[in-house]
Amino acid sequence: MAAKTDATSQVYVAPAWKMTWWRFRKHKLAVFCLWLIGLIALISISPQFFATTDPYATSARRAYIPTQFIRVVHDGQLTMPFVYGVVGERNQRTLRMEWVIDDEVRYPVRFFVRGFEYRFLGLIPTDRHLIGFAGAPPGETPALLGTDRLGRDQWSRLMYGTQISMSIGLVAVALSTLLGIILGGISGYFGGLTDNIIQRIIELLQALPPIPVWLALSAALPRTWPVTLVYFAITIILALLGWTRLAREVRGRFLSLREEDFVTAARLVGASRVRIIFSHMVPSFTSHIIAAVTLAIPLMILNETFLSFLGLGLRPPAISWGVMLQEAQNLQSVVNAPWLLLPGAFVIIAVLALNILGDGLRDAADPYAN
Amino acid sequence: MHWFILKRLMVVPLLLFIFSIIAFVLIQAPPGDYLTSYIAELAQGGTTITQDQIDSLRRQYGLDQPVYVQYFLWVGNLLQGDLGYSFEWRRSNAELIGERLLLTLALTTLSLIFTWVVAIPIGIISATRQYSVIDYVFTVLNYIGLATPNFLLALVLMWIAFDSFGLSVTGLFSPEFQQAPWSWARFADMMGKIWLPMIVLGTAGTAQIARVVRANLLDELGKPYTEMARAKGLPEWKLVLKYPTRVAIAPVVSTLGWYFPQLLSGGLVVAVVMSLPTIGPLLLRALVGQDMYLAGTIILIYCILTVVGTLVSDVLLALLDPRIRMDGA
Amino acid sequence: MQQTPTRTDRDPDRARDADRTAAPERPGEPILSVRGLKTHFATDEGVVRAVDGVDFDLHPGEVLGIVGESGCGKSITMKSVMRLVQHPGRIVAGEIRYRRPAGDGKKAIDVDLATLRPQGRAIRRIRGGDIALIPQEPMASFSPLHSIGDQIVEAILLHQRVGRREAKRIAIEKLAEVGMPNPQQRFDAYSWQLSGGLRQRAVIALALSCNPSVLVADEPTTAIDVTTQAQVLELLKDLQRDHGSSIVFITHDLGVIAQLADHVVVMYLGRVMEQGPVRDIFHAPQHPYTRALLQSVPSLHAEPRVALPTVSGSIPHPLHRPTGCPFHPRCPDAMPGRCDVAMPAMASVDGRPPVACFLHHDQAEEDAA
Amino acid sequence: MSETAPGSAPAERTDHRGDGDDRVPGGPPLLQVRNLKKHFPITGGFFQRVVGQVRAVDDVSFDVHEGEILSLVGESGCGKTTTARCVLRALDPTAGEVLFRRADGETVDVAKLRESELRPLWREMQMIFQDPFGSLNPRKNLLEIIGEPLYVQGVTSRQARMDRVAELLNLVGLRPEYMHRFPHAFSGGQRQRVVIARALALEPRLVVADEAVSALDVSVQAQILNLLLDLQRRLNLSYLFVAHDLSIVKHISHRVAVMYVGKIAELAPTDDLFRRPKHPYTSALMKAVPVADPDHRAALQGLPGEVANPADPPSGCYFHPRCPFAEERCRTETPQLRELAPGHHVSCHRAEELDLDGIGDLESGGDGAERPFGRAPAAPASADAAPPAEGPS
Repeated sequence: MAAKTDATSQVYVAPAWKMTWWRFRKHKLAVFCLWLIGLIALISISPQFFATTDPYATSARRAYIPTQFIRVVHDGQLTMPFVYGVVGERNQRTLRMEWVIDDEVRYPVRFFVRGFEYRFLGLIPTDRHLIGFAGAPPGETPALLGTDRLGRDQWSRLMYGTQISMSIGLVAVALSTLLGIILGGISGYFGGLTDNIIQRIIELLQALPPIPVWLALSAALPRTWPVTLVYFAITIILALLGWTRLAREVRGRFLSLREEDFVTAARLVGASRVRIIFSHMVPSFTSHIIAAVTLAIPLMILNETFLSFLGLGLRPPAISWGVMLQEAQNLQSVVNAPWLLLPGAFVIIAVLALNILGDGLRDAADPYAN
Repeated sequence: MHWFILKRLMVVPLLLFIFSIIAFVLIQAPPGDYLTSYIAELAQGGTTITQDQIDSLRRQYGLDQPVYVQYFLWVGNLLQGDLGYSFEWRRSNAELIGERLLLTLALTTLSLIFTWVVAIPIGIISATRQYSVIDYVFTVLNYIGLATPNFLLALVLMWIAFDSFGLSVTGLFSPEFQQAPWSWARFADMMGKIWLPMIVLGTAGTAQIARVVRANLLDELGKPYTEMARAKGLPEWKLVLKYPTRVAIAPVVSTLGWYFPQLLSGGLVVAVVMSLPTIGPLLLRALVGQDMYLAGTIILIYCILTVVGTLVSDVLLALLDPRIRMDGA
Repeated sequence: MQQTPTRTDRDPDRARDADRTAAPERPGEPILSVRGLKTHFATDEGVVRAVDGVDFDLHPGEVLGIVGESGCGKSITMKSVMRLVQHPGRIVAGEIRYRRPAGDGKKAIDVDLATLRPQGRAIRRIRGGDIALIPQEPMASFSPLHSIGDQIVEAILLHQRVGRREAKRIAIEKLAEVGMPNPQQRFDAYSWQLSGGLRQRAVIALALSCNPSVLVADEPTTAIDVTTQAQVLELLKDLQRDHGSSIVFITHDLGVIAQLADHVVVMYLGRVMEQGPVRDIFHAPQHPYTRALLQSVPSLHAEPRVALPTVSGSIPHPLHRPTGCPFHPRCPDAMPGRCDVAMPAMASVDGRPPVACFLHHDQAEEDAA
Repeated sequence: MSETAPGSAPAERTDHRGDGDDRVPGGPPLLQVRNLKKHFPITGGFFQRVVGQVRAVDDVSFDVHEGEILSLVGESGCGKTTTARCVLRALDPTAGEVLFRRADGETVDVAKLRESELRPLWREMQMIFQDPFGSLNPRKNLLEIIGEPLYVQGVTSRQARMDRVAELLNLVGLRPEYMHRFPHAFSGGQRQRVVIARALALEPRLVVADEAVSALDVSVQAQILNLLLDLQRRLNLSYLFVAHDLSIVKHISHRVAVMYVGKIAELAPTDDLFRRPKHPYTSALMKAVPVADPDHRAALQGLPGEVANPADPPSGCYFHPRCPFAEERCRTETPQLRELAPGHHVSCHRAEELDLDGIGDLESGGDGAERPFGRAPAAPASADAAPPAEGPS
């Protein structure tokens, strides 16, 4: 009985974020996805640490090596994790390299090993990597996810691609959010003519077919631009058409909140406009905005993937998920090297996790609903 | 009803005007103009061209005029049915776009129908059996459908078809019908191939729309009129289909406004992967090759199709919902 | 069950009300009798015992008023009777016996509604045909996409062997009967084209369309203005007089109960506190809760600006039900060690209407869990 | 100034008038509303042009005196809530004057002030809302909610705010240690107490209560009514009390204004109005209230027709289509609100000639034995003894 009253009185004094968190916590899958996104974010922060080898290093000799799985069973015996070696044989008829597993050679998996040098978080010079393979000759690091046409290690490329794809999604959404909140907020709070104009602009932008317009905009980027400039240009292009939905959301919240009695009450005790907006209205919809933003990120990731896949987004040597998938652009390459589709699986997982997380946040966003 | 549609129709010319400007700006945006790249291309091919010839070409296309004159020249030609000429293909744009447009529309419409036919029952089943196993299965499938880029789905399906059945499922026609004139045999051949791109294209939308139907229906199932229908003694399936479903589907029809352009856009990527003879790959090629009038025309066509899609959805919505129909009457 | 002498000395009002006669004989066999009805909702936070052991009878031609404040389970009780309780709600115990003699071309029925499948054919025959609902929100009770005529005809076609043309005739007749002006034109109208009062009339026409023997009116006038409410109440009175149908009238408004009901059931937190003829409930209430309810409503006839007698506290959260008698934490006469431990049974003393209170008798319920 | 604990004030101000005092407080009016209008535009057509006006409040005038409870009563859509909100400038009126006599004796026109000029004025006039759920920000605890008026009006010390909030919670019957709890911890009735505490934080002189008890359960409603009356006496507050329930209005007010479609139909001292209504609508309203006594069943009478549409009101007297006494003049001529007897204002052409039923006529025996349990019979008429209140001129 005492424990029960304790718990209830805890609920009585729980601020909004705590209530939201308690509600979110009930959605087990969303919590799992939160962890997953956390891991992906970790990779994005320091892909070098997760990479096993230099993702840019090409080696014509090592083209199209299939995935080399980490195994724990050898000769029917449970052992420490290891990877089999591979040997390439040129097929005499097709003249293609065919890689077969050499179960004589075993490379045990080691953690926190030394490898190529890099700066952790761009600051601290180090050569530690999460995983490595004991005994693998230099330049012959086992390819966990296989290699591509140029013999580049897909696993390491994927880690690097994660950084760019996630950050493009994040930056584009951040830009859209900024635009959306400012314009939606102006629209919703002031109403009238301003609102009318902004609403018409939004309707117009929403009536545009997105992909053709994105394609045209990206095609207009000069070919001579360096990778970083293209990166930012693509981000801005994505954000340019992406803010409308958020703006509508913010505007809708503002409009409905403006009519709430507690906002009127705040005005009637003499609270200033700034105080009403930032102390009463904004906190009431931040969780909704966070949810909306979480749901917008996967869309941006997918869009970047589209553009890069079609060759109009990021271009090599930049590495993104879309750029990697470009390698798998036609049936022929997929049939010959199905592992080239693996970055796609990564896209699906990331988008899936973000969507579920966003839905969980949205459901928890208003802890006072019932 | 007439009032309502008239109101919508009034906006269309204004929208098209703005879209034509946007399309024109887009084709003017790249540095240089198509003539420069054309000349460069000709030079590469070994053909030399004199300054006089260049000037006469410039005059012909009004490139020596101010930008707004060029715009009106372009729009004027478009209004007269002259879609311009493609340098890259050495054919008139109208000729290039013609059949591809038809195929684009066919594919988009079929995908739309596929989406609705699949998504609406899924939404209804999920909502009426909320928290059941089947609801969870559909929910999981929906999430995956939403997360899968359709070009990836296309690649995977093509790979499976090839790997397991030895089928090469690219294109819309078998080789013998590729250039053939329309005939029943050619139509049958197309229908035998169009289903795969249709499924690929419709999948993401199916997931989205099934979610919308489910959420709307769940809202409506809690409404007093549903309970009232139940209190009348109507069988459950009958009342669900007659009342809440009709209310829940009305917003789905209005999603046509954004779903149709999404399908058109998505079709572009799928078409590239599956080598479909639609306007999508043509646009991509035109953009890459800076064949700008062709690109501009296609973008404008996309815009027009989008507007038409929105208009159709408005009319359907008015037919479904008497409140909209009688608005302003 | 323990049987101890009644405690008349504890009741100060006993003497004054001694001359009040016992409950008048209620006509005939009950058409509906509910015994030990329990409807629980299994939510994530716990089990909400919305209806927790309710007994009452409805006799032919009688208006039974169920009165109580929000969350007392009055609506859920009648939804349970009509088997309209949706997931996660479930009838966990009790009997709902519905008996109807043959008549109106219908066969006699004697069935325990609680045992029927909630979506089955048997209950669907009774629902709408024999027991009809007049819902709380007339605005939302018609589908906005279908005309009201269409929705009334649908009910008629379900329960009567008539053609569409005849059904339309009946529907228009019913609309006229409830005082709908221009019933011919209103037949094709949509609910949102009608005013609140007309919508309520249309809902009543729908409920009456199959000549039900029991009408369940679930707070039918809460959403409408007082002048319109008076019209609707008059209409219900007239209909009841003309057709002799039985009405269960659910409301929180004591005035409406006093005006309309023959017999009253007072509910609090899913339990019946007291029930009896309307004059006994209003003039000689036995349960402290009934008394508190009656006293706390300001009257047009009472002295202005005096402090109203009140009950302390507020209705507990459905998940934090008090033990024992649910009213004991707010009851001015609560007996520590008794009321907070056991739930008093519904018992009748000295021929007076039954009441669930230890002030009047000592009978406790066996499963006070 | 607010730093000095104003909680000591109530004791000094306590007015020991007897319960059920029927006198209407006199003295100079605290609030004078003159020809108040609030029209909401209806937009439509191609370009969302204004195609009509909903005349929510259409030329309303009344006074509220110091220490008085004036009720605005009427059915939904009669403009009572809009009127109340215009008085506080929660809404901007379309036309008219809202004259408020400030504590320093100066009279200002609230309708014309700018937002910055209104802020200091809101210390003296406050609002209690209908919905105790919507009017409290769920993201703030009671200290923040009740402390907000103190903070924005200059009480910057957190300790001072905490002391004052504790005092206010005591005043409205809540435990001071609740101040760290959030609204979700409270029931509807408790929330309404919090709303009242917030309204009283700045020691206002006028409180606008907009359907303050309508959303509450019957047993809680009585608690809040008692609290409102008690506070009114202790703090000498004036209430503009908006309600639709005639019994509550009868119970709480000194004077009552009955509104119909944006206009005042009748305004009179409570007892006068209920015993001798002069407007057919007032009488009809009373007859429609179901009496909580099964022995008075014949009394209930509906009013034919529907409330007029304020966007398209009928000609002449807005009530004429439903009025059993309507004659030709009522269809063409709009009646003006006029003073029929001292303090009794009515806008009906036939007010003099009609003999309408009040609640006195509804009682049959009146012997008190037939009254519902535990209820005292109505107080004897004393309206004639009441000093005439000043009405709108």
